[in-house]
Amino acid sequence: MKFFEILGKIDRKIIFIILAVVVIIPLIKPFGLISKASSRAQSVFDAVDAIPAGKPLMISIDFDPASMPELYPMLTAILRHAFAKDVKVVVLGLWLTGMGLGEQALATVSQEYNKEYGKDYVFLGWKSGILPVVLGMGEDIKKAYPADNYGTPLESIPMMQSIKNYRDIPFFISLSAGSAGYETWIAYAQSRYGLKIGAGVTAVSAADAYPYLQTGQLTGLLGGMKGASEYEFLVKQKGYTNQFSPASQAMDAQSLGHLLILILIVLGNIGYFFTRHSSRKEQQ
Amino acid sequence: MNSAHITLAQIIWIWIGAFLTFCIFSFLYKDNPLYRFAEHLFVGVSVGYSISISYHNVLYPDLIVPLFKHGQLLNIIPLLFGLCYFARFIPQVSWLIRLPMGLVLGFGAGASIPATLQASIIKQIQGAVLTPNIFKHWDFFVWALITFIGLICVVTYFYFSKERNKVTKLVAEGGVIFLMVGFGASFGYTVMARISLLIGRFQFLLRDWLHIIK
Amino acid sequence: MHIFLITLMLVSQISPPSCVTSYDTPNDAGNSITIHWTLSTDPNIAGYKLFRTQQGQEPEFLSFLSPFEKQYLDENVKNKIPYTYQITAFKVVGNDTLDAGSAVSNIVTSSPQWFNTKRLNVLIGIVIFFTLILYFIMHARRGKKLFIRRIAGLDAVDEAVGRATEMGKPILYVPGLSSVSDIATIAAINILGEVAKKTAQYETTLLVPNRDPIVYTVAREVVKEAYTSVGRPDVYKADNIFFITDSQFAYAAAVDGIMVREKPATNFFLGMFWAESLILAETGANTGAIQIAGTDSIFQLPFFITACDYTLIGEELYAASAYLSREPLLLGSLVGQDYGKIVIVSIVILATILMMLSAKIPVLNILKLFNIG
Amino acid sequence: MQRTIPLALCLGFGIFMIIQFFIPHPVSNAAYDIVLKWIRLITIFALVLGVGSLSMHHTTKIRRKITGWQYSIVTIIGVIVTAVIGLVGGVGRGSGLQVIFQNIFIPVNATMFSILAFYMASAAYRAFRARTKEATILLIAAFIVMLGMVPIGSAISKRLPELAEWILTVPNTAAKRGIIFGLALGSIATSLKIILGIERGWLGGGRQ
Repeated sequence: MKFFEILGKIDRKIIFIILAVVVIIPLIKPFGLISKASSRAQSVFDAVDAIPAGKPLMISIDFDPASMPELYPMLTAILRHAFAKDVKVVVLGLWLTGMGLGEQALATVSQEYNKEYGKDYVFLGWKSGILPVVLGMGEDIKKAYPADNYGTPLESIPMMQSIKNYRDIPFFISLSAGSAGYETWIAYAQSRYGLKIGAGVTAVSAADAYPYLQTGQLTGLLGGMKGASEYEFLVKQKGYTNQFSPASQAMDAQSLGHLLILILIVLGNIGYFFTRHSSRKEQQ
Repeated sequence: MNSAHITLAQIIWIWIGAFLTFCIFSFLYKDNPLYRFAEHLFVGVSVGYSISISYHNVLYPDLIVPLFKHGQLLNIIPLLFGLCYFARFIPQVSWLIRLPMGLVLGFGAGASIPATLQASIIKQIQGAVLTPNIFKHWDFFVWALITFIGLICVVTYFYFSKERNKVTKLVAEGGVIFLMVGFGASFGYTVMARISLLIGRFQFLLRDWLHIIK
Repeated sequence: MHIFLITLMLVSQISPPSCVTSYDTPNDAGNSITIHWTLSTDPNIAGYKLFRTQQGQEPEFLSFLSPFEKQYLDENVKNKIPYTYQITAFKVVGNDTLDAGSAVSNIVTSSPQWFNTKRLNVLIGIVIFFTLILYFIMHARRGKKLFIRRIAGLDAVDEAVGRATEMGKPILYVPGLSSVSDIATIAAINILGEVAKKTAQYETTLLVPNRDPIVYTVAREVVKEAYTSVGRPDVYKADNIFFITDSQFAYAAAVDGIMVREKPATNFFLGMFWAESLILAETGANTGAIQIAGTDSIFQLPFFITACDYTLIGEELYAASAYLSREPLLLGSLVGQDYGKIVIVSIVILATILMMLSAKIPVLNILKLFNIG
Repeated sequence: MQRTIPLALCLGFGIFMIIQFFIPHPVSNAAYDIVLKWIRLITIFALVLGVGSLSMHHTTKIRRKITGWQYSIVTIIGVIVTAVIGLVGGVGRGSGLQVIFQNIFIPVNATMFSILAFYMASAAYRAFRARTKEATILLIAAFIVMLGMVPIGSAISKRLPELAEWILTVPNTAAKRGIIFGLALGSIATSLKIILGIERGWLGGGRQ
């Protein structure tokens, strides 16, 4: 009984330190648990794979650095997949503060595959108002985005000649950390213009996306860092890249972290039941 | 990253990033000046960043160029509405801000009604309806039936305009179970999210800053 | 000679595509015609060539198509002008290309439409839900009574206030971290008024820390009004309703500090919360307070449910606030939405029954018209 | 006039957007194109509100020397320096703005939310209790998902990931769909009230 009372008094800061240690050790000394791809990640991968030659994949950056560890690895893995398969890529975003991440990812990955701006990929950047952008591109992308992120008129970008609106986009992925995110694209771009949508979401909102999977409104789902590691796994398995894959590297630490939280909850509850039990006895 | 190509400037910047990371971590000890400094710096930088992106991505290419370089005079109308936002800071005419607000709110509300109905109600009803396909395999059937019953229970739980009788009480209690399992799933996933974010920062510190891991 | 004969046989075998039909593409803005055909029975054809003839002019080549395509969308037509289409199967034999043309299609003209029939179901939905919501709002505004059941959470609120009184300790009330434009904040303020009435009667201290300056002013008014309405303006202390900071985590840290110092008997966390919910609820649980939470943020609900003693889940928060405030607008739309739920569940059940029957009775495929199933 | 015109604009644009949804005719499309463009240009000015109130808040703090005014200087300098570098140097690859973004914005923003992992761990131990039947069910489901979703789960048992998957696709889908219906109806009701001017909190002066 005393044991649990002592346990109950453990300082917050000691738990902080334990968590830090549990997460850092497997990063330095990985023990190599294998992460397999779920059917939902496979669906996203297959949909990107099935994009016909010459047609573009569109990716929307609907997140900011606050969820970078979860969604940024998805962005780079998807870009690597597309570039390796010579799929053209159009990148844009609904979150202003995510634009720097798009820039960073495109700069890094396009170099790995020697891709040329304007011919193999385009970065449209950010526009105000969210709905006018999502709806407007269904009519004409060049009206919603008269110019790209760097101020070049879309009309003078070779790749954009054959892309008018969503009908020319066989697959679209929203990497989303909240609102505006994949739900915005489903509600406006899909219901009005029939855009085929896949999503990569933060783990926080992954469970909420399931109803959309069942109805087919979402074609595939990458949930959190685990989802990112699954995509990295698929891209590596096909030999598309041998670059650093941060999400896969993190999976051991992730596993241990979960285990720690679980143990803490169980310990806390055991203590809770014992103390509650004994205090009831005292009252009687 | 190939360490041979890292310039001195890059090293300094990485150290700044690491310093700011520790400033924020220091909040775990308690709220303190280092945390406050980093937080206030962040607020400032994010506003400055927004100003720059807004100007280069929207204001210049979509308003200034068409209006002043190509003389598309119709753009004056949205410009005037937009300028009304400044009225917020001029008490005599502060009501003018309601003009763009009314317009944007009305637009948003009008656009959202059919969209919500189609994406969140009609499509979800279609997903909820059981079809003869469920008889193809026993587990299809059982799971589909559970999902179907669960949905009805949950909706009953959130029904307020009648007193609960014995039946609806039972159904609503079933709804609570489904809700709790659903929230449990979110809970599990949220644990994952939080730990991922921490790992992300440790990866930065151990890899980019200290080069301990590859 | 033999080769020549075989070639001849092959040529004679090439069969043209048949049943070429064309029609104005429905539900669009015009300038578009859809063409359908039945594939050639010849398995060896290399593809199709599509021709369009504007009436009174020469046929015009449109496009090469793969041997498996059965449909083409011609978006380069003018409205109100009659066209016909013809499709030719072709294959390559030796150095020659052999063609077999279909019959000419029906005459077709393109035109824009004024109503998108595919969206009829959305229109019906809008009419139903608008009627329900407006009817009940009007109903409530005319002063007619609308019934909402008292949700169990409100008993927990009473109990929690009582406990604080018994213990002679303060009550902490956090009205969320969002602005007044959030429905959850409005609900939280409505409930705050009710809690304040009770604390006024029992002379219990009520602490309300705020993050939003406007919510702060509104909260102060509401509490003051509550104290006056029960005839105890003398017990009202303006300093107990205060503004802390608009920084999310600094606010959480400050409220944590209050909980540790003042050790409130009861904590209310009602309104809109973000990631800081965890920090607040944890400290509260540790100081041994009874905690009542309520939010419509589905991301924070799991934490509140496990760390608090009672949690108002999503719409329950609105229902509690409407029940207490009896405000027609809140009541009306809540009841209207309730009826909306009945409509949704009825459609789900009815459509399921019809779908099951339609497996046997094909007439019920009429359901497809409404895109159900 | 100060209330009627904004309400009329709200009503007009709201109804237009609803009706336009059903009309594919070019006339409606042309109007729709113009509306989209205008909204895009108008909303960019909403930034004025944020920047304006932020700088007013901090300059008042500095002028009146309210506690913590020194930090306000940091914010103001942050705004000015970043905005000048961004406006002059552009947003392109390798620009000064991008350097600031990568080395100041990212570390602070990402770290702020990563500290929640620590609070999660401490709350796991000290606050997440199976105090009721409901909380117990929630925690059990959470355990299964937590383990089933990471590699260690399949190392413990092959069944665990399947069970987690089942929870997500069956009971979770039912619960979340119920919530989606509620949210959707709520949002339709709110939108309708805004368009019709029944809900006019946005006009200022508190509610109604």
